Amino acid sequence: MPTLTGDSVRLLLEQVAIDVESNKDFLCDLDGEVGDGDHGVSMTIGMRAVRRAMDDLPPDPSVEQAFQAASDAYAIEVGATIGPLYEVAFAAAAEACSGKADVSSVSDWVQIYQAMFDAIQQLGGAELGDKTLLDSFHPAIEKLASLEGEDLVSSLEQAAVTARGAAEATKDLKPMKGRASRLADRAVGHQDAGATSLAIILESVAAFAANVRS
Amino acid sequence: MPTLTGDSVRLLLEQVAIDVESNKDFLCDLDGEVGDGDHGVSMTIGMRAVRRAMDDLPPDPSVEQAFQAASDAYAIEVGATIGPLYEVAFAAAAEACSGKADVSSVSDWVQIYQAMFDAIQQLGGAELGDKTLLDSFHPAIEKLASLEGEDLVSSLEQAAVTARGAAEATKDLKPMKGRASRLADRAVGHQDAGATSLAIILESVAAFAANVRS
Amino acid sequence: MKKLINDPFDMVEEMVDGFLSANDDIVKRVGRRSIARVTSPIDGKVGIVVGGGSGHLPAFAGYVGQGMADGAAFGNVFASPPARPVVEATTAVDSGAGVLYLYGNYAGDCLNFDKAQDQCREMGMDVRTVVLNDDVASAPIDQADRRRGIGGLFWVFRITGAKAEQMASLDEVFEIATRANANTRTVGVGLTSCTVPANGRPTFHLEEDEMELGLGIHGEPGIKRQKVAPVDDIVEAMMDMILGDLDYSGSEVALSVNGLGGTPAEELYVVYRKAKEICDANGLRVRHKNVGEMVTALEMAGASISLVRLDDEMSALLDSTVNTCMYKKP
Amino acid sequence: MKKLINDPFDMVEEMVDGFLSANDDIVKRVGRRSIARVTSPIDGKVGIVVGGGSGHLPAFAGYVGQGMADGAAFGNVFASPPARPVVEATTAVDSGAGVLYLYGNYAGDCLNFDKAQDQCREMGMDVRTVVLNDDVASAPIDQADRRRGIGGLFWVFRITGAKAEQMASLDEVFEIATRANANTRTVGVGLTSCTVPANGRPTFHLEEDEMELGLGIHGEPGIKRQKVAPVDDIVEAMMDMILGDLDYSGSEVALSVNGLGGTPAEELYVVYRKAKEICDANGLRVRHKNVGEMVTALEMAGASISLVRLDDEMSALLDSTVNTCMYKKP
Ligand SMILES: Nc1ncnc2c1ncn2[C@@H]1O[C@H](COP(=O)(O)OP(=O)(O)O)[C@@H](O)[C@H]1O
Ligand SMILES: Nc1ncnc2c1ncn2[C@@H]1O[C@H](COP(=O)(O)OP(=O)(O)O)[C@@H](O)[C@H]1O
Ligand SMILES: [Mg+2]
Ligand SMILES: [Mg+2]
Ligand SMILES: [Mg+2]
Ligand SMILES: [Mg+2]
Repeated sequence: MPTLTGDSVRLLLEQVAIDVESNKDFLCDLDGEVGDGDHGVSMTIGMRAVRRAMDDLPPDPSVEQAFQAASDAYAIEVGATIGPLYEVAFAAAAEACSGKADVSSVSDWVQIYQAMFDAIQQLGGAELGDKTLLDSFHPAIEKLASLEGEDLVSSLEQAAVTARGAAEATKDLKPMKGRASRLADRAVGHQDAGATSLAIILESVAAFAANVRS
Repeated sequence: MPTLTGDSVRLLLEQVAIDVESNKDFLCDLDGEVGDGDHGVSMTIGMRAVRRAMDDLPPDPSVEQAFQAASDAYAIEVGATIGPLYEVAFAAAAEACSGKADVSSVSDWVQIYQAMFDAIQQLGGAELGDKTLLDSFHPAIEKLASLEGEDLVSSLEQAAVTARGAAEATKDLKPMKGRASRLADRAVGHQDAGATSLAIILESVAAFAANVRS
Repeated sequence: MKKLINDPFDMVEEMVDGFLSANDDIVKRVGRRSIARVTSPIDGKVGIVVGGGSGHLPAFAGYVGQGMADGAAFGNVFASPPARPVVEATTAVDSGAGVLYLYGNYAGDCLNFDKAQDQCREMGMDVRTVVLNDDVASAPIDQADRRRGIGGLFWVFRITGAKAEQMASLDEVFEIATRANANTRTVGVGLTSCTVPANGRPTFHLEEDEMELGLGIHGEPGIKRQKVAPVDDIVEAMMDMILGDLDYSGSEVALSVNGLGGTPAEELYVVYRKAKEICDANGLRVRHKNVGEMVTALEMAGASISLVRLDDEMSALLDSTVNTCMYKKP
Repeated sequence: MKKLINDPFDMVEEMVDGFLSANDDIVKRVGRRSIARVTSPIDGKVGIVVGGGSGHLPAFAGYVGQGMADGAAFGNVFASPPARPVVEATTAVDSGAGVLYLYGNYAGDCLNFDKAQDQCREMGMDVRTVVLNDDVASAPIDQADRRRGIGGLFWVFRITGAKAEQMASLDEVFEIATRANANTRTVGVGLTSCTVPANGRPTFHLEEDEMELGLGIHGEPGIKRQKVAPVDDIVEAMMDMILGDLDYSGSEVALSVNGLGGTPAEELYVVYRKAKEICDANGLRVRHKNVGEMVTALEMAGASISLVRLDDEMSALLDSTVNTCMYKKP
């Protein structure tokens, strides 16, 4: 069972940053089909700022500090829709970890993800089915919650697989929020960019955890 | 032997206009390689104006009137380098035909072409070898002059063939005048647009004369 | 992608540097991504703060100066600025008379400007907002609050800025912005995509004979893809949408033809010619006009037409002097 | 080719119609292809007539108005106007104080303007000409009379127009135009071709990774085709050519970055940033500046940099008010 201390979360977020940036062009292409083609760029700008923020953390940061620094990075550098959404999401993650020395159980991660989800939903006001990142996040959290008490690595992996499938399934949804909503029926058939980057992040978390164990 | 009255010259110029416009894109492409890509457009604008001018001629115009109307059309509509050059060329042709009821002998046409050539050279100041329309015109006139007294149709045809060959041979010349001159060596290998449209005009004259005979 | 840039991730930074350097007679820097008039805050004057993603110049920063805006916040390309630069600009322009935010209706801009507004109010500033939504094509009239803001922003900035320049109160400035926005309609058409520099590939693809009607200013697909047509037909379709959306009959109007970035001014004048003809035919008196680039989408080819139904006050305000970084009139 | 036009052979006509309609507060029609200020002829004022091919807006007609030109003649796209519209414009602006022609050095323009000058002189008007040749890349310095006129035209029009506005004599106006031209240098770079509407196909082809250094404003190939590079390197190469051609040391200068039509303003500011930095590093004091589209080549992507070595008189003239159709400054 990998124990993720604050310093591990720092490394984890650097890993996430690399995985997101590696998919910049793919995410832009998805956004370009129905949006304005910048989602990969916005996420890359945010994640580059996260990496700089991780560099600037004090030695042995707390889990809370690491997540809060990521929130601040998004707040300052990103803008767009996605900036405030991840800002509040990371801030909620920080709060959920307040006082915790490490995040090592499935229930720790359910708490983190759920806090992030709630913050995003509260700020953005989207409903499930609106073709947003909530649509890949929600089933992943449900999956993870169903695995409480089980092995962290395999649970995070199953949640990530669920997220990826759900992201792909956004193809069938008709968008109601954000830029793509203006396209209504024309957006059907296109996979949502934000749901996809969310799945990439969840996959990255799972892969990182897997590496810590070995 | 075809007798070209003023009214025939009116038709002849309409024929020339059609042949030039048919080659608009080809002439633009030639000009685009080393110039500004507009030669086919300028000649088409000029020749369309010539056709309108021919429509507006009084019944049974003189040869002089027909050529002068073409000169005026170029003067008013074309501009660019080529506008004033064809303006003075057609005006010189008109003057050369002053008082003539028809232009039917080889020597009539030598006179017309030579007057056009001289006017262009005087206004434009180019030398032979400068990669201009003079370089296809000059050998064609020499050829025609060498055929004085012979059959008009076959003589005009031979002059046109000479012009076409000479236009193609401008590929080897280094331009000294006009826009292309700025490119110096880069222009070598490209066929001059103005020399080519001149050859097209000479071919059109020959073809028209051939049709009148039959 | 060929652009006159260095690292695409440095482009906005370097653009802001160049913008400030080229316009230092009119604007000053107040943060990394925020500017204000050199004279800000102006005693007793309501401050107008505009902003949005980069890639739309002259919108938004280009309109800072006498007769339009007082401050602006720069976002990344096609991405709303975060709250911070908006707060910086607000702080820099607030003289105590209050500040009005004007920006186009996009989810990102609403989120970030609202957050800035909250923060500034907490600091004791009197801040209000009018969200602009002139784009007829982006939603039906009964869902006008979902419409986005495009080329007509220019007129609302201009009318509101002129009012604020007269030292009107925040209530008055808010009211005229609301009125100007309610009377402004725009329809756009796109012929080519644009390329977000840090993405590097065109946002979408149009065939050699296709255009997109109702296109926005971010390269988002429009409402209808169709074959290119003679511009007179295109303008007729655009004007039909505009005139069908608001009752302009018998009004004085302001008419603008906005280039999206890649379309030469020559073509914009051809568009203007037809749009003006249609106004004339409908008995609309064109009192104010503008042809050029007002709200662009990087290098996208295309144009938008905006029509404002004027009243006497708006019309008179448009006669005033304007001297911003990128729009000037003696 | 996708353009917002009707029949390409009608484009110039329709563009002129739209231009006149959109700018009827400043200019009036004096012939099918010629315009003058509504106030022309202005008593005692030397008239400035500019002109050239269409496709370069704001050049040339866009610069008619207070503080720049009095009249302009429109040619077909990329083709000098014939003599007639030049004569019409000359006649319309001549108040008896004489007229000065200003245009770029191209064979066609020289032929047609010279002919117009001859005709006007025969009619008794006092007409003189200064042919502009700021393009460093188009010929070596010892053959400067073969150099063409490009983006620097803007500054010469502006300085000369300001002088004429002060009711200077034809001799004085001629002298300052000559001086401004002699002190102006420009280098351009092109990233894409443009398409002459009535031709319908791009004038030339550049690969996805190629640019053309020293490109003119008609899509004529430049002096050197090379791989695209970071813009800072490109600007350095351009500034090297400019600074190597004229001794600017210690001078006050006017610096402009001109977009060729298809390049967004954001990129022009990135170019300006570096050009200004190089001026600073060389001890040149940038007193006047302009970033935007000044002399374009239809929708070509690219830019040019112009640098004017100013003296006190030129610098002061550039402070005056200007109110033309497409360039205004209070
Ligand atoms: N209200 C919302 N709630 C949750 N997610 C949203 C909301 N609006 C948009 N999104 C997500 O944001 C993504 C787009 O992000 P991005 O392209 O970075 O921002 P923008 O739309 O401002 O260009 C969408 O694919 C969607 O998943
Ligand atoms: N001085 C000159 N004398 C004769 N012909 C010339 C001269 N200058 C240019 N030309 C001819 O004109 C042609 C170009 O014409 P065109 O493209 O219509 O005008 P522009 O060069 O103004 O764009 C050249 O190909 C050349 O044959
Ligand atoms: Mg997006
Ligand atoms: Mg040519
Ligand atoms: Mg965006
Ligand atoms: Mg030409």
